[in-house]
Amino acid sequence: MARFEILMFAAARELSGTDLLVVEMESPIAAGEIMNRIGEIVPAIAPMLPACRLAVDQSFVGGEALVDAGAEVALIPPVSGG
Amino acid sequence: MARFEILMFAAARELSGTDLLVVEMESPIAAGEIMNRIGEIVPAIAPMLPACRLAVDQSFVGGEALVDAGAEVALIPPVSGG
Amino acid sequence: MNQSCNEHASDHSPQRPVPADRILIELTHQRIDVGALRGHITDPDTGAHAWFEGVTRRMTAGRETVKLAYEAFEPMAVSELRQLAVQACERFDLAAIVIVHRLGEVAIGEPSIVIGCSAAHRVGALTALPWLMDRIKADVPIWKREHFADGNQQWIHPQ
Amino acid sequence: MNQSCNEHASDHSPQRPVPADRILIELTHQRIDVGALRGHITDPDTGAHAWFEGVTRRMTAGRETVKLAYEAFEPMAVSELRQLAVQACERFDLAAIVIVHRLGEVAIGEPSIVIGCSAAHRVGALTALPWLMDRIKADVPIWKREHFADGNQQWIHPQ
Repeated sequence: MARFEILMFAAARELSGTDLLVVEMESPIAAGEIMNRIGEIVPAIAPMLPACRLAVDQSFVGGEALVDAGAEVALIPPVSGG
Repeated sequence: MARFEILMFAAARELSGTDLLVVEMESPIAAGEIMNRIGEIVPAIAPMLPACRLAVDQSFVGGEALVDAGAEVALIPPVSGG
Repeated sequence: MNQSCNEHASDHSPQRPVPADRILIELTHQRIDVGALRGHITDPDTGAHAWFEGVTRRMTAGRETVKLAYEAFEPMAVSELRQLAVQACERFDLAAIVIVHRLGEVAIGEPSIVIGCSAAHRVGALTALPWLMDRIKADVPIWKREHFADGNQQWIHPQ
Repeated sequence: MNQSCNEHASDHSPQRPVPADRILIELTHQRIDVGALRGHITDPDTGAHAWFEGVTRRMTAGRETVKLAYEAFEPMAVSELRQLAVQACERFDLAAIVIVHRLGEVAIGEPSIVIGCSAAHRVGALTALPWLMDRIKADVPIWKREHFADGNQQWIHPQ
Protein backbone atom coordinates (compact mmCIF):
# COMPACT_ATOMS: atom_id res chain seq x y z
CA MET A 1 0.00 0.00 0.00
CA ALA A 2 1.16 3.53 -0.76
CA ARG A 3 0.12 7.03 0.16
CA PHE A 4 -1.86 9.03 -2.44
CA GLU A 5 -2.64 12.71 -1.99
CA ILE A 6 -5.63 13.95 -3.96
CA LEU A 7 -6.15 17.66 -4.52
CA MET A 8 -9.78 18.70 -3.99
CA PHE A 9 -11.39 21.80 -5.52
CA ALA A 10 -14.56 23.87 -5.42
CA ALA A 11 -17.68 21.93 -4.33
CA ALA A 12 -15.64 18.73 -3.91
CA ARG A 13 -13.32 20.56 -1.52
CA GLU A 14 -16.22 21.94 0.48
CA LEU A 15 -18.13 18.65 0.61
CA SER A 16 -15.01 16.76 1.75
CA GLY A 17 -13.94 19.50 4.15
CA THR A 18 -10.35 19.36 2.89
CA ASP A 19 -8.26 20.50 -0.04
CA LEU A 20 -6.05 17.44 0.20
CA LEU A 21 -7.52 13.98 0.62
CA VAL A 22 -4.92 11.44 1.76
CA VAL A 23 -5.67 7.81 0.86
CA GLU A 24 -3.69 4.58 1.27
CA MET A 25 -4.04 2.45 -1.87
CA GLU A 26 -2.08 -0.12 -3.87
CA SER A 27 0.28 1.50 -6.42
CA PRO A 28 -0.14 1.70 -9.35
CA ILE A 29 -3.92 1.92 -9.33
CA ALA A 30 -6.45 2.65 -12.09
CA ALA A 31 -7.84 6.19 -12.10
CA GLY A 32 -11.39 4.77 -12.03
CA GLU A 33 -10.53 2.90 -8.83
CA ILE A 34 -9.29 6.13 -7.26
CA MET A 35 -12.67 7.70 -8.05
CA ASN A 36 -14.45 4.77 -6.42
CA ARG A 37 -12.30 5.08 -3.30
CA ILE A 38 -13.00 8.81 -3.05
CA GLY A 39 -16.73 8.03 -3.13
CA GLU A 40 -16.35 5.49 -0.35
CA ILE A 41 -14.26 7.78 1.85
CA VAL A 42 -16.39 10.89 1.27
CA PRO A 43 -19.95 9.69 0.57
CA ALA A 44 -21.12 13.32 0.27
CA ILE A 45 -19.15 13.57 -2.99
CA ALA A 46 -20.48 10.33 -4.46
CA PRO A 47 -23.46 11.92 -6.29
CA MET A 48 -21.20 14.36 -8.14
CA LEU A 49 -18.40 11.91 -8.97
CA PRO A 50 -19.89 10.75 -12.31
CA ALA A 51 -19.52 14.37 -13.50
CA CYS A 52 -15.95 14.69 -12.19
CA ARG A 53 -12.67 13.90 -13.97
CA LEU A 54 -9.29 12.94 -12.58
CA ALA A 55 -6.16 14.89 -13.52
CA VAL A 56 -2.76 13.25 -13.07
CA ASP A 57 0.26 15.52 -13.24
CA GLN A 58 -2.05 18.23 -14.53
CA SER A 59 -3.52 16.29 -17.44
CA PHE A 60 -6.95 14.66 -17.62
CA VAL A 61 -6.83 10.86 -17.66
CA GLY A 62 -9.40 8.18 -18.47
CA GLY A 63 -10.64 5.62 -15.95
CA GLU A 64 -8.23 2.90 -17.12
CA ALA A 65 -5.08 5.00 -16.75
CA LEU A 66 -2.67 3.59 -14.15
CA VAL A 67 -1.58 6.07 -11.51
CA ASP A 68 1.57 5.81 -9.41
CA ALA A 69 1.67 6.92 -5.79
CA GLY A 70 4.18 9.67 -6.58
CA ALA A 71 1.95 11.40 -9.12
CA GLU A 72 0.07 14.62 -8.48
CA VAL A 73 -3.59 13.63 -8.50
CA ALA A 74 -6.49 16.10 -8.60
CA LEU A 75 -10.24 15.59 -8.57
CA ILE A 76 -11.71 18.01 -11.10
CA PRO A 77 -15.42 18.79 -10.65
CA PRO A 78 -17.26 20.15 -13.72
CA VAL A 79 -15.48 23.40 -14.52
CA SER A 80 -17.20 26.77 -14.82
CA GLY A 81 -14.57 29.31 -15.77
CA GLY A 82 -14.95 32.00 -18.40
CA MET B 1 -37.37 65.03 -70.48
CA ALA B 2 -36.15 65.83 -66.98
CA ARG B 3 -32.81 66.45 -65.30
CA PHE B 4 -31.31 63.59 -63.24
CA GLU B 5 -28.23 64.05 -61.06
CA ILE B 6 -26.33 60.87 -60.33
CA LEU B 7 -23.79 60.75 -57.49
CA MET B 8 -20.57 58.97 -58.48
CA PHE B 9 -18.16 57.32 -56.03
CA ALA B 10 -14.74 55.70 -55.86
CA ALA B 11 -13.56 54.14 -59.15
CA ALA B 12 -16.77 55.23 -60.90
CA ARG B 13 -16.08 58.83 -59.87
CA GLU B 14 -12.51 58.66 -61.10
CA LEU B 15 -13.36 56.97 -64.39
CA SER B 16 -16.11 59.49 -65.14
CA GLY B 17 -14.06 62.44 -63.93
CA THR B 18 -16.96 63.82 -61.88
CA ASP B 19 -18.74 63.17 -58.63
CA LEU B 20 -22.08 64.27 -60.13
CA LEU B 21 -23.21 63.05 -63.52
CA VAL B 22 -26.06 65.13 -64.96
CA VAL B 23 -28.30 63.35 -67.48
CA GLU B 24 -31.50 64.37 -69.28
CA MET B 25 -33.96 61.45 -69.33
CA GLU B 26 -37.70 60.80 -69.38
CA SER B 27 -39.18 60.70 -65.85
CA PRO B 28 -40.00 58.31 -64.30
CA ILE B 29 -37.42 55.91 -65.70
CA ALA B 30 -36.45 52.35 -64.71
CA ALA B 31 -33.25 52.05 -62.65
CA GLY B 32 -31.87 49.56 -65.20
CA GLU B 33 -32.34 52.17 -67.94
CA ILE B 34 -30.39 54.70 -65.88
CA MET B 35 -27.53 52.19 -65.67
CA ASN B 36 -27.62 51.74 -69.43
CA ARG B 37 -27.53 55.50 -69.98
CA ILE B 38 -24.56 55.88 -67.65
CA GLY B 39 -22.70 53.26 -69.70
CA GLU B 40 -23.45 55.14 -72.93
CA ILE B 41 -22.40 58.52 -71.55
CA VAL B 42 -19.25 57.25 -69.79
CA PRO B 43 -18.03 54.22 -71.77
CA ALA B 44 -15.06 53.87 -69.40
CA ILE B 45 -17.49 52.77 -66.67
CA ALA B 46 -19.35 50.25 -68.84
CA PRO B 47 -17.14 47.25 -67.91
CA MET B 48 -17.75 47.74 -64.17
CA LEU B 49 -21.47 48.52 -64.41
CA PRO B 50 -22.64 44.88 -64.08
CA ALA B 51 -21.02 44.87 -60.63
CA CYS B 52 -22.58 48.20 -59.62
CA ARG B 53 -25.91 48.87 -57.92
CA LEU B 54 -28.13 51.93 -57.98
CA ALA B 55 -29.27 53.58 -54.76
CA VAL B 56 -32.33 55.84 -54.79
CA ASP B 57 -32.85 58.08 -51.80
CA GLN B 58 -30.13 56.07 -50.03
CA SER B 59 -31.63 52.63 -50.54
CA PHE B 60 -30.57 50.01 -53.05
CA VAL B 61 -33.13 49.39 -55.82
CA GLY B 62 -33.57 46.65 -58.42
CA GLY B 63 -33.40 47.29 -62.15
CA GLU B 64 -37.20 47.50 -62.58
CA ALA B 65 -37.71 50.19 -59.93
CA LEU B 66 -39.11 53.43 -61.38
CA VAL B 67 -37.11 56.53 -60.49
CA ASP B 68 -38.45 60.08 -60.51
CA ALA B 69 -36.31 63.03 -61.56
CA GLY B 70 -36.46 64.53 -58.06
CA ALA B 71 -34.94 61.49 -56.36
CA GLU B 72 -31.37 61.32 -55.08
CA VAL B 73 -29.68 58.77 -57.31
CA ALA B 74 -26.26 57.23 -56.60
CA LEU B 75 -24.16 54.74 -58.54
CA ILE B 76 -22.69 52.31 -56.00
CA PRO B 77 -19.60 50.37 -57.18
CA PRO B 78 -18.80 47.15 -55.28
CA VAL B 79 -18.15 48.27 -51.71
CA SER B 80 -14.99 47.52 -49.76
CA GLY B 81 -15.42 48.98 -46.29
CA GLY B 82 -14.50 47.25 -43.05
CA MET C 1 -34.13 50.75 -14.53
CA ASN C 2 -31.58 50.01 -17.14
CA GLN C 3 -32.82 50.31 -20.71
CA SER C 4 -31.63 47.83 -23.27
CA CYS C 5 -32.66 45.97 -26.41
CA ASN C 6 -34.49 43.40 -24.42
CA GLU C 7 -35.64 42.82 -20.90
CA HIS C 8 -32.87 40.95 -19.15
CA ALA C 9 -34.73 40.15 -15.95
CA SER C 10 -35.60 36.87 -17.61
CA ASP C 11 -33.64 35.02 -20.25
CA HIS C 12 -36.79 34.34 -22.23
CA SER C 13 -38.76 37.55 -22.05
CA PRO C 14 -40.38 39.02 -25.17
CA GLN C 15 -38.41 41.45 -27.29
CA ARG C 16 -38.85 45.17 -27.00
CA PRO C 17 -38.00 47.81 -29.60
CA VAL C 18 -34.31 48.74 -29.63
CA PRO C 19 -33.81 52.05 -27.78
CA ALA C 20 -31.90 54.39 -30.07
CA ASP C 21 -29.49 55.37 -27.30
CA ARG C 22 -28.07 51.85 -27.21
CA ILE C 23 -26.89 52.11 -30.82
CA LEU C 24 -23.93 54.33 -31.69
CA ILE C 25 -22.97 54.74 -35.35
CA GLU C 26 -20.17 57.03 -36.42
CA LEU C 27 -18.02 57.87 -39.42
CA THR C 28 -14.87 59.73 -38.48
CA HIS C 29 -11.74 61.16 -40.04
CA GLN C 30 -9.93 60.89 -36.69
CA ARG C 31 -8.05 57.90 -35.34
CA ILE C 32 -10.58 55.69 -33.54
CA ASP C 33 -10.11 55.61 -29.76
CA VAL C 34 -11.37 52.16 -28.79
CA GLY C 35 -10.99 52.79 -25.07
CA ALA C 36 -13.33 55.77 -25.27
CA LEU C 37 -16.03 53.57 -26.83
CA ARG C 38 -16.03 50.94 -24.06
CA GLY C 39 -18.46 52.85 -21.86
CA HIS C 40 -21.14 52.80 -24.54
CA ILE C 41 -21.73 49.04 -24.32
CA THR C 42 -21.33 48.71 -20.54
CA ASP C 43 -24.50 47.44 -18.87
CA PRO C 44 -24.82 45.53 -15.57
CA ASP C 45 -27.18 43.02 -17.17
CA THR C 46 -24.71 41.94 -19.85
CA GLY C 47 -22.26 39.10 -19.31
CA ALA C 48 -20.46 39.27 -22.63
CA HIS C 49 -18.68 42.07 -24.46
CA ALA C 50 -17.14 41.42 -27.87
CA TRP C 51 -15.03 43.70 -30.05
CA PHE C 52 -13.69 43.54 -33.55
CA GLU C 53 -11.15 45.89 -35.09
CA GLY C 54 -10.22 45.88 -38.74
CA VAL C 55 -6.71 47.26 -39.04
CA THR C 56 -4.57 48.33 -42.00
CA ARG C 57 -2.31 45.36 -42.74
CA ARG C 58 1.16 45.78 -44.21
CA MET C 59 1.46 42.67 -46.39
CA THR C 60 -1.17 41.18 -48.68
CA ALA C 61 -0.16 38.32 -51.00
CA GLY C 62 3.47 39.42 -50.87
CA ARG C 63 2.71 43.05 -51.75
CA GLU C 64 3.43 45.85 -49.27
CA THR C 65 0.76 48.38 -48.42
CA VAL C 66 1.76 51.80 -47.07
CA LYS C 67 -1.73 53.06 -46.26
CA LEU C 68 -5.40 52.72 -47.08
CA ALA C 69 -7.79 55.56 -47.83
CA TYR C 70 -11.52 55.20 -47.33
CA GLU C 71 -14.34 57.18 -48.92
CA ALA C 72 -18.06 56.81 -48.23
CA PHE C 73 -21.46 57.90 -49.43
CA GLU C 74 -21.77 59.19 -45.90
CA PRO C 75 -25.51 59.60 -45.22
CA MET C 76 -26.34 56.26 -46.86
CA ALA C 77 -23.43 54.51 -45.08
CA VAL C 78 -24.70 55.75 -41.71
CA SER C 79 -28.24 54.70 -42.57
CA GLU C 80 -27.13 51.20 -43.69
CA LEU C 81 -24.92 50.75 -40.62
CA ARG C 82 -27.80 51.75 -38.38
CA GLN C 83 -30.17 49.29 -40.06
CA LEU C 84 -27.62 46.50 -39.65
CA ALA C 85 -27.10 47.43 -36.00
CA VAL C 86 -30.85 47.30 -35.31
CA GLN C 87 -31.11 43.92 -37.05
CA ALA C 88 -28.15 42.59 -35.06
CA CYS C 89 -29.69 43.79 -31.77
CA GLU C 90 -32.91 41.96 -32.55
CA ARG C 91 -31.34 38.84 -34.02
CA PHE C 92 -28.63 38.33 -31.38
CA ASP C 93 -30.37 39.87 -28.36
CA LEU C 94 -27.73 42.57 -28.00
CA ALA C 95 -28.01 45.13 -25.20
CA ALA C 96 -25.87 47.75 -26.95
CA ILE C 97 -23.75 48.15 -30.03
CA VAL C 98 -21.23 50.62 -31.41
CA ILE C 99 -19.93 50.74 -34.99
CA VAL C 100 -17.32 53.33 -35.96
CA HIS C 101 -15.78 53.45 -39.44
CA ARG C 102 -12.87 55.66 -40.27
CA LEU C 103 -12.67 57.71 -43.49
CA GLY C 104 -9.64 59.21 -45.22
CA GLU C 105 -6.14 57.79 -44.83
CA VAL C 106 -5.52 54.99 -42.36
CA ALA C 107 -1.88 54.10 -41.62
CA ILE C 108 -0.52 50.58 -41.01
CA GLY C 109 -1.67 49.28 -37.62
CA GLU C 110 -4.52 51.76 -37.23
CA PRO C 111 -8.14 50.59 -37.15
CA SER C 112 -10.46 51.37 -40.05
CA ILE C 113 -13.48 49.83 -38.34
CA VAL C 114 -14.34 49.07 -34.73
CA ILE C 115 -17.44 47.14 -33.71
CA GLY C 116 -18.32 46.50 -30.08
CA CYS C 117 -21.41 44.83 -28.69
CA SER C 118 -22.73 43.51 -25.41
CA ALA C 119 -25.26 40.82 -24.62
CA ALA C 120 -26.47 38.75 -21.70
CA HIS C 121 -24.70 35.67 -23.08
CA ARG C 122 -21.53 35.12 -25.05
CA VAL C 123 -22.97 33.34 -28.08
CA GLY C 124 -25.04 36.35 -29.15
CA ALA C 125 -22.19 38.83 -28.84
CA LEU C 126 -19.68 36.54 -30.57
CA THR C 127 -22.03 35.59 -33.42
CA ALA C 128 -23.04 39.21 -34.06
CA LEU C 129 -19.52 40.32 -34.99
CA PRO C 130 -18.89 38.10 -38.04
CA TRP C 131 -22.55 38.52 -39.12
CA LEU C 132 -22.12 42.30 -39.07
CA MET C 133 -18.72 42.28 -40.79
CA ASP C 134 -20.04 40.11 -43.65
CA ARG C 135 -22.96 42.46 -44.22
CA ILE C 136 -20.93 45.64 -43.87
CA LYS C 137 -18.51 44.35 -46.49
CA ALA C 138 -21.42 43.54 -48.82
CA ASP C 139 -23.82 46.46 -48.48
CA VAL C 140 -22.42 49.57 -46.82
CA PRO C 141 -21.30 52.19 -49.36
CA ILE C 142 -17.73 52.63 -48.21
CA TRP C 143 -14.76 52.16 -50.53
CA LYS C 144 -11.13 51.43 -49.83
CA ARG C 145 -8.24 52.62 -51.95
CA GLU C 146 -5.01 50.78 -51.36
CA HIS C 147 -1.68 52.63 -51.67
CA PHE C 148 1.16 50.18 -52.32
CA ALA C 149 4.84 50.59 -51.50
CA ASP C 150 5.63 50.24 -55.22
CA GLY C 151 3.78 53.53 -55.85
CA ASN C 152 0.63 52.02 -57.30
CA GLN C 153 -2.84 52.82 -56.02
CA GLN C 154 -5.94 50.76 -56.51
CA TRP C 155 -9.60 50.93 -55.56
CA ILE C 156 -10.50 47.67 -53.91
CA HIS C 157 -13.68 46.45 -55.56
CA PRO C 158 -14.25 42.90 -54.39
CA GLN C 159 -16.05 40.14 -56.32
CA MET D 1 11.75 41.05 -38.83
CA ASN D 2 8.48 40.55 -37.06
CA GLN D 3 8.01 37.14 -35.49
CA SER D 4 4.58 35.57 -35.47
CA CYS D 5 2.71 32.28 -35.57
CA ASN D 6 2.99 32.11 -39.30
CA GLU D 7 4.76 33.84 -42.10
CA HIS D 8 2.49 36.65 -43.24
CA ALA D 9 4.45 37.68 -46.30
CA SER D 10 2.20 35.35 -48.25
CA ASP D 11 -1.38 34.36 -47.49
CA HIS D 12 -0.62 30.72 -48.20
CA SER D 13 2.80 30.14 -46.73
CA PRO D 14 3.57 27.04 -44.65
CA GLN D 15 3.02 27.13 -40.91
CA ARG D 16 5.86 27.71 -38.47
CA PRO D 17 5.95 26.79 -34.80
CA VAL D 18 4.20 29.30 -32.56
CA PRO D 19 6.78 31.58 -30.90
CA ALA D 20 6.14 31.54 -27.17
CA ASP D 21 6.36 35.33 -26.93
CA ARG D 22 3.20 35.70 -29.00
CA ILE D 23 1.16 33.82 -26.40
CA LEU D 24 0.36 35.51 -23.09
CA ILE D 25 -1.50 33.50 -20.43
CA GLU D 26 -2.24 34.93 -17.02
CA LEU D 27 -4.30 34.25 -13.90
CA THR D 28 -4.72 37.33 -11.75
CA HIS D 29 -6.45 38.46 -8.57
CA GLN D 30 -6.42 42.07 -9.83
CA ARG D 31 -9.01 43.74 -12.00
CA ILE D 32 -8.09 43.06 -15.63
CA ASP D 33 -6.90 46.15 -17.51
CA VAL D 34 -7.95 45.43 -21.09
CA GLY D 35 -6.26 48.54 -22.47
CA ALA D 36 -2.91 47.39 -21.10
CA LEU D 37 -3.24 44.10 -23.01
CA ARG D 38 -3.80 45.68 -26.42
CA GLY D 39 -0.12 46.07 -27.18
CA HIS D 40 0.47 42.34 -26.88
CA ILE D 41 -1.49 41.47 -30.03
CA THR D 42 -0.43 44.47 -32.13
CA ASP D 43 1.46 43.43 -35.26
CA PRO D 44 1.77 45.33 -38.57
CA ASP D 45 1.00 42.18 -40.52
CA THR D 46 -2.37 41.59 -38.89
CA GLY D 47 -5.57 43.08 -40.29
CA ALA D 48 -7.96 41.81 -37.64
CA HIS D 49 -8.03 42.12 -33.87
CA ALA D 50 -10.82 40.47 -31.89
CA TRP D 51 -11.59 40.63 -28.18
CA PHE D 52 -13.98 38.88 -25.88
CA GLU D 53 -14.72 39.82 -22.28
CA GLY D 54 -16.82 37.72 -19.97
CA VAL D 55 -18.31 40.02 -17.36
CA THR D 56 -20.19 39.40 -14.11
CA ARG D 57 -23.89 39.81 -14.99
CA ARG D 58 -26.44 41.05 -12.48
CA MET D 59 -29.55 39.10 -13.50
CA THR D 60 -29.76 35.43 -14.48
CA ALA D 61 -33.20 33.88 -14.96
CA GLY D 62 -34.80 36.51 -12.71
CA ARG D 63 -32.31 36.02 -9.86
CA GLU D 64 -29.93 38.80 -8.81
CA THR D 65 -26.22 38.14 -8.47
CA VAL D 66 -24.09 40.37 -6.26
CA LYS D 67 -20.69 38.93 -7.18
CA LEU D 68 -18.89 35.89 -8.48
CA ALA D 69 -15.83 34.27 -6.95
CA TYR D 70 -13.44 32.17 -9.02
CA GLU D 71 -11.02 29.50 -7.85
CA ALA D 72 -8.57 27.54 -10.00
CA PHE D 73 -6.19 24.63 -9.97
CA GLU D 74 -3.69 27.26 -11.02
CA PRO D 75 -0.75 25.40 -12.60
CA MET D 76 -3.06 23.10 -14.55
CA ALA D 77 -5.33 25.99 -15.58
CA VAL D 78 -2.33 27.88 -16.99
CA SER D 79 -1.11 24.75 -18.77
CA GLU D 80 -4.54 24.02 -20.29
CA LEU D 81 -4.99 27.65 -21.37
CA ARG D 82 -1.56 27.62 -23.00
CA GLN D 83 -2.33 24.41 -24.89
CA LEU D 84 -5.62 25.86 -26.13
CA ALA D 85 -3.85 29.06 -27.17
CA VAL D 86 -1.24 27.11 -29.17
CA GLN D 87 -3.98 25.06 -30.84
CA ALA D 88 -5.93 28.23 -31.67
CA CYS D 89 -2.83 29.87 -33.20
CA GLU D 90 -2.27 26.87 -35.46
CA ARG D 91 -5.90 26.25 -36.33
CA PHE D 92 -6.90 29.87 -37.00
CA ASP D 93 -3.55 31.27 -38.18
CA LEU D 94 -3.33 33.72 -35.30
CA ALA D 95 -0.36 36.05 -35.02
CA ALA D 96 -0.74 36.61 -31.27
CA ILE D 97 -3.10 35.78 -28.46
CA VAL D 98 -3.68 36.83 -24.87
CA ILE D 99 -5.89 35.05 -22.34
CA VAL D 100 -6.29 36.47 -18.84
CA HIS D 101 -8.62 34.92 -16.27
CA ARG D 102 -9.38 36.58 -12.98
CA LEU D 103 -9.52 34.70 -9.67
CA GLY D 104 -11.20 35.66 -6.40
CA GLU D 105 -14.19 37.96 -6.23
CA VAL D 106 -15.41 39.71 -9.37
CA ALA D 107 -18.02 42.44 -8.94
CA ILE D 108 -20.91 43.16 -11.32
CA GLY D 109 -19.65 44.69 -14.55
CA GLU D 110 -16.03 43.58 -14.10
CA PRO D 111 -14.44 41.07 -16.49
CA SER D 112 -13.63 37.55 -15.30
CA ILE D 113 -11.98 36.59 -18.58
CA VAL D 114 -10.46 38.56 -21.43
CA ILE D 115 -9.31 36.97 -24.68
CA GLY D 116 -7.68 38.96 -27.45
CA CYS D 117 -6.21 37.70 -30.68
CA SER D 118 -4.88 39.05 -33.95
CA ALA D 119 -4.68 37.50 -37.41
CA ALA D 120 -4.06 38.53 -40.98
CA HIS D 121 -7.77 38.12 -41.79
CA ARG D 122 -10.97 38.60 -39.86
CA VAL D 123 -12.43 35.11 -40.16
CA GLY D 124 -9.58 33.50 -38.19
CA ALA D 125 -9.66 36.03 -35.37
CA LEU D 126 -13.46 35.97 -35.11
CA THR D 127 -13.74 32.18 -35.25
CA ALA D 128 -11.01 31.68 -32.65
CA LEU D 129 -12.92 33.48 -29.89
CA PRO D 130 -16.01 31.23 -29.64
CA TRP D 131 -13.83 28.15 -30.24
CA LEU D 132 -11.64 29.12 -27.30
CA MET D 133 -14.52 30.04 -25.01
CA ASP D 134 -16.27 26.71 -25.62
CA ARG D 135 -13.10 24.79 -24.77
CA ILE D 136 -12.20 26.93 -21.78
CA LYS D 137 -15.66 26.35 -20.34
CA ALA D 138 -15.27 22.60 -20.90
CA ASP D 139 -11.69 21.81 -19.90
CA VAL D 140 -9.89 24.48 -17.91
CA PRO D 141 -9.96 23.79 -14.15
CA ILE D 142 -11.50 27.05 -12.98
CA TRP D 143 -14.66 27.16 -10.89
CA LYS D 144 -17.18 29.90 -10.31
CA ARG D 145 -19.13 30.40 -7.12
CA GLU D 146 -22.16 32.62 -7.48
CA HIS D 147 -23.23 34.87 -4.60
CA PHE D 148 -26.90 35.82 -4.91
CA ALA D 149 -28.66 38.89 -3.53
CA ASP D 150 -30.93 36.59 -1.49
CA GLY D 151 -27.87 35.49 0.52
CA ASN D 152 -27.42 32.10 -1.12
CA GLN D 153 -24.15 30.94 -2.61
CA GLN D 154 -23.68 28.20 -5.13
CA TRP D 155 -20.83 26.57 -7.00
CA ILE D 156 -21.71 26.65 -10.66
CA HIS D 157 -21.13 23.15 -11.96
CA PRO D 158 -22.63 22.95 -15.42
CA GLN D 159 -24.22 19.74 -16.71
